[in-house]
Amino acid sequence: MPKKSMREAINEALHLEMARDPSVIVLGEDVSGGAGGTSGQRDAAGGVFGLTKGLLPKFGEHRVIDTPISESAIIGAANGAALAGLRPVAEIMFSDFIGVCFDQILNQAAKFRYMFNGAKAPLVVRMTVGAGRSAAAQHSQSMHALLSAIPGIKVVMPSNAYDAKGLLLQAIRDDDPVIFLEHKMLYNDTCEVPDGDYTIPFGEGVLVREGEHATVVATGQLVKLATGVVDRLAAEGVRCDLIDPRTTSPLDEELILESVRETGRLVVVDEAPPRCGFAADVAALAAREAFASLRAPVATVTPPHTPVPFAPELEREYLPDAARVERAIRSVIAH
Amino acid sequence: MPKKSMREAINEALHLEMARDPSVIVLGEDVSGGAGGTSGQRDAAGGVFGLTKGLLPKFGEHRVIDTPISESAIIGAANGAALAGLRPVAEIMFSDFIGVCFDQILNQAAKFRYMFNGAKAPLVVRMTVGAGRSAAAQHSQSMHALLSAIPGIKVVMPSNAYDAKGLLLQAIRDDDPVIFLEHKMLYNDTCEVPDGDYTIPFGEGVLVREGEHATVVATGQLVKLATGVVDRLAAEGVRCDLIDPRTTSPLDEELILESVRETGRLVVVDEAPPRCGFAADVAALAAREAFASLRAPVATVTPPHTPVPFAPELEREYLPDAARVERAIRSVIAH
Amino acid sequence: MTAEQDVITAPKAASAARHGDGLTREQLLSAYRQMKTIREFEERVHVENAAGAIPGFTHLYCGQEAVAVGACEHLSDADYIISTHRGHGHCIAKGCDVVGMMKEIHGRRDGLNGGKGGSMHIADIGKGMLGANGIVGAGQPIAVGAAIACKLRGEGRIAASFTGDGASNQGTVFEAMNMAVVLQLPKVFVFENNGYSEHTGASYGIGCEDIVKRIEGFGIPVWQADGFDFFSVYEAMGKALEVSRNGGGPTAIYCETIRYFGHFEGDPQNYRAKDEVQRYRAEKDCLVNFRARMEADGGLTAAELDAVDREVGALIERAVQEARNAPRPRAEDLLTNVYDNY
Amino acid sequence: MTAEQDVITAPKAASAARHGDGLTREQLLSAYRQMKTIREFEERVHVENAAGAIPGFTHLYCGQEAVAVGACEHLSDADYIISTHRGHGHCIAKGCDVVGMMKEIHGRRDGLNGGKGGSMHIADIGKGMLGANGIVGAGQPIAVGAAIACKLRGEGRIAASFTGDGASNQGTVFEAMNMAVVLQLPKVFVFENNGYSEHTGASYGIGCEDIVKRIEGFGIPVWQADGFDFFSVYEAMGKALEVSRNGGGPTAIYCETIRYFGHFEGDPQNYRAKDEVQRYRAEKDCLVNFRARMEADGGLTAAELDAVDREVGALIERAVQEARNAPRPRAEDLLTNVYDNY
Ligand SMILES: Cc1ncc(C[n+]2csc(CCOP(=O)(O)OP(=O)(O)O)c2C)c(N)n1
Ligand SMILES: Cc1ncc(C[n+]2csc(CCOP(=O)(O)OP(=O)(O)O)c2C)c(N)n1
Ligand SMILES: [Mg+2]
Ligand SMILES: [Mg+2]
Repeated sequence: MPKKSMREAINEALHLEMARDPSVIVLGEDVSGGAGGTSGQRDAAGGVFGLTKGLLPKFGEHRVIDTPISESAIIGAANGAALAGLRPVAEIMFSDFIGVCFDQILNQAAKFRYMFNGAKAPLVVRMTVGAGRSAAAQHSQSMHALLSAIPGIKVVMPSNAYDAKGLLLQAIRDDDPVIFLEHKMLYNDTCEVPDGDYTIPFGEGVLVREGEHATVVATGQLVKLATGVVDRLAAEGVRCDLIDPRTTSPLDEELILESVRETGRLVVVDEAPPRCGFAADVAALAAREAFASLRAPVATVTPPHTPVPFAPELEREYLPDAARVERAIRSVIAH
Repeated sequence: MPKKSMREAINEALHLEMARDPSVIVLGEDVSGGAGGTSGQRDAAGGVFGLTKGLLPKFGEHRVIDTPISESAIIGAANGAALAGLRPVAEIMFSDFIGVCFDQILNQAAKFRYMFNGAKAPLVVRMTVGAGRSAAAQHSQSMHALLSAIPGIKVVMPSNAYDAKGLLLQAIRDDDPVIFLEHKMLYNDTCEVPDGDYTIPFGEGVLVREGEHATVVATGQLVKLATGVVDRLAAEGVRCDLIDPRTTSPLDEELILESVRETGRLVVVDEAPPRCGFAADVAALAAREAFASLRAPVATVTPPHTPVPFAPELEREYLPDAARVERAIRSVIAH
Repeated sequence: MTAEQDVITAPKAASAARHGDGLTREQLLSAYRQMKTIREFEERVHVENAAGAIPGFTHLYCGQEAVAVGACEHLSDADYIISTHRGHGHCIAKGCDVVGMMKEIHGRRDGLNGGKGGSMHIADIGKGMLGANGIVGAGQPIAVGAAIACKLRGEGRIAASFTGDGASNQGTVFEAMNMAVVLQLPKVFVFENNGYSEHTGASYGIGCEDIVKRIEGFGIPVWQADGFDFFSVYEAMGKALEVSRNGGGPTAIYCETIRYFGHFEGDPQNYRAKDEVQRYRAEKDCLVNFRARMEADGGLTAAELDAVDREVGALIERAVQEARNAPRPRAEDLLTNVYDNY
Repeated sequence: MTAEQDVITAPKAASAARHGDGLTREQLLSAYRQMKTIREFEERVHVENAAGAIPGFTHLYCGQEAVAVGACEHLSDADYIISTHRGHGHCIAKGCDVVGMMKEIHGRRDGLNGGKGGSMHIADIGKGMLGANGIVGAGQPIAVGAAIACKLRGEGRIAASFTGDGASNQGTVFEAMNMAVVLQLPKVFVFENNGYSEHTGASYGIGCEDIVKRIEGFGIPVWQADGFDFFSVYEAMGKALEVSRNGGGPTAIYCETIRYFGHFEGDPQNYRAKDEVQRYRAEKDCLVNFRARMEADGGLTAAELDAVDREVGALIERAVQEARNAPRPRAEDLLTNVYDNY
């Protein structure tokens, strides 16, 4: 199978689905680029991270829509286009920017179906998440926890190129509003990705590694980190289940609970800040539903309750790292 | 001591602090009201819920500022005024509306101190929260969990008039940005409130009831609900600690943990939706830090993962009620 | 504007409106029926609300009927509109079922939104009615998206949004205007200045002297209309649609009008001169005007209009009776229509 | 605007700017020094960035110096400004310490923000510099608040915000303009059109034909200036300040300019004509212009200007050396300046 980067996999999914379904449109700032520029070249950017490259030349200006810097109008437009029967895929470069268009997610997209007697708003909002590039406090946040707290939207966070493609195709075909979170540290990561069409259902996590001693749940870029740690520990005989939920809303509670019921130990590794975060959510799940099986305190490995710092040394200190994950696993096993 | 409603207590705190500190200003939509109206009467509203009544006549237009419907500009202005040395108290009628000004909270207020080497932004944003008035999906949400997830802001949620006054005075004097959440179902609730000046420190919960069988943590309007249930159960010999954290960020983790370590049982009653919510946050805290003492699964009583419905029957079904709280307490005790 | 506005003035460029003549009898009857339906609906909701039959926050549209109807009589189910927190009038004008609406406002299970939306969230996507909206300024960007769909389909459909004087200061509305111009969308912005944003006069929140110039500054042509006169609004909307339906990009109409009731049901209206509403009701009422106009130019007879009144009266009475007797939602309804799977 | 803009045109109402004569030698030297400092700073950051010494995203201000300096030379530490993601120029013009800035951009512990802000978040509240800001359009409402403080104090201070062509379409900017008018605040909006918003031409995102009319539509008077000419900007800002400092409410200046580098460091600039920057550098450069002007009217001698160049060169060299050798943050710094207690 061909190896592709997550960037390529996402770009391919957009190409495939726009070709398959004429109701799919893409909109956002510089999704093509070059409009009004002096070179006369369009598709000059294809998204600031290149994810929408090549769409404009193929699908034209009516379906690949460059917008002004007006995120409320972008997500609002995606909402309206979705209510009117299209399947818009909007891009907000950085998930941090949901601050300026949050109403259109929180009070509009998430609530149409409920308030409007089953009305469908099948939109996708793609955005980057995560720290690791010294992009500082306003360009590095991980918003999946905050977004998963909102009933009515679905939240997808692929950890690799293969999942990204299948999940994005599902997201566009899904009849609910979906927030699709792309970790910037994963764009260049490659893995085998089939050329054709496939979807990955929401709410189905994947067991990345199997083991009986502890359950590790990790998301986004931290799946890679956790895999390394779990593999290292396996070499010395400490074997863990490693679960990548892939979608944080809906969450595959069954997969997590089944595993915890077997291992009796849970470590959650997540990049959202700790308070009311995704790690707390999974820890609470275990404390509510798998308490009888738990044989050790639940351990969570997250950043501290601080903004994301700029300096690389501080950012490394901020992010969960292999040492901390390993320590957490050892601590629950020592119990 | 005089009895006052929470509405009166908050109004009094605003009057007191504006009189004491000339750097305090109040701004928001209709905080006075009547500007540009045909009656010529100002202070025509004093806030749509009457919380800022009487401030304009006393402190004048430079300090009591009616604004257009422009919440980003309102919170932005509070941010800028705070950086420039004032102590603004902004009003956003419904916490649901933070959607339209979320950036000024998430990326600005919360991050100034960290990004700007210790810069102070001592603003307060007052807003109503909660369901119970059939105000439907866009006017009934409880935002404390989502806001507590943001490092850099403090989140206050008084459950009675006495606390409201002392916490608001603290909020205005506090050097950090504070979100002050007023539950609309509590405005008319009265209790004894001293006339003078007093503050309640942040991060200090209160033990509303004492008992050895279980720990109940409740917030906002649900403190009242939980008190009723706890008192009823006490009559039959089931005695609970009941904790009102008063501020959800910072959280009085010690008070909760100490109690759980003694009772071995935890029930969290909260109005935020369940995913990545405040109940999950407290449950996770116990599962991490008090696991050795826990003798039963943690129970959480929250609304379901749905928007807030309109019809009164559905809204009642949505909200935690006495029967569910009682069932949860009995379930952890039965273990 | 700093000075308080003179309450009863003709709009700056009121088209004296003797052009209604082009309408057929059926069109005239329909226009009157729609305005009358809104009026009766709202007056009745006012009464029912006072009687405690209606939960939640309710904002009434009485007085502004000519705007909703003048705009929507040009539209079909294939066109889209999006409304505001004060949505009943727009919903009725766009063809939403009045009985279903009344049931919804009463919080009933077979209400138009299943009892889960209520007054502030009435919608009927099939009718092209994309919802009343409790968030001021949220609708305009949504309408931009509907207009994108219209443009892509290329069938001459349009999307219209209603914007109050207060809402006109919300950033989202400005963004929507600019975006609609950039993308040259078939979108009509209907600005509806009813003099107040809650307890504050329109002239306070709108900082500039002339809101029409502010709109035009975005590159959007504006037609002004008398918001008390169906024909004036109808004519302005017609001109706007001629441009927007035919690839000319976004347009706007601007109407001054007044609301007869408080901002919400229960508002003491301290900001208002005591006799203000009374004067408007006496001198500018859109229904009275319409009747006078019909009498003057003979478009419809008083008997015909009286018949409509009776018909509408019966409809509203039936709506209330049905709403009262309609089943209330059941506990299990709480957990439906959240996602595709529950 | 639909047509692409003609790249090298004089601004519509460029004040031919022979009014700089009113400036003292010290003022002229200061203006030149500030522009030169920004230029050298940015050219050097460009080099350091390419060498891998600078973490994160960096947006350079080269080419636009006349705007920041023309505006800020009128201001004191008691006035406030707020900047954008492209903030270095505004920071320097407002008097931020250049060495501290260079350290900050290098992520050092004793950088102006303790190494926790970086290029996009440089601030110095004591200097009235309320921050570069990574969120497009966030600064304008914040400046409204600073202006509220200025008005309350009544000491003739003002707040100014810088807004790019791209940012000018953000809802928050429109809200801030209207709010400033409603409250009649001492606030100057500095609009800085450098031709591009990331990879998109300014004429695309600004839907209307004339952005100045759009601003004026809000009720804000606008003075246009040549963004390549310090004197032109200085004069426009002076006029705006005369109004805003004296209770006349908000004002704006509008400058067209160009950025010499890509949107961010690393931008391939496919949207740009190949020789565009080269032509601007040759024909319109603000430093070259300033020198020519001095030569023409004898305000300063070439030797004096050369001395400034050397002085600035040494300063920037020292800044880089100090930044390189400055201590990196320590692990415990992660947990400071979150709240008052940690
Ligand atoms: C974002 C937001 N801010 C504030 C409100 C509260 N609110 C509801 S209606 C209203 C006034 C709206 O005025 P206008 O747009 O003139 O409409 P009208 O009520 O006159 O129909 C306000 C401030 C809201 N619902 N949403
Ligand atoms: C809310 C928000 N949206 C988008 C971005 C990404 N972004 C950063 S700079 C920029 C372009 C800004 O253009 P302009 O205002 O003209 O400033 P310039 O870059 O030309 O200085 C964009 C879209 C952002 N930082 N914040
Ligand atoms: Mg109004
Ligand atoms: Mg620009």
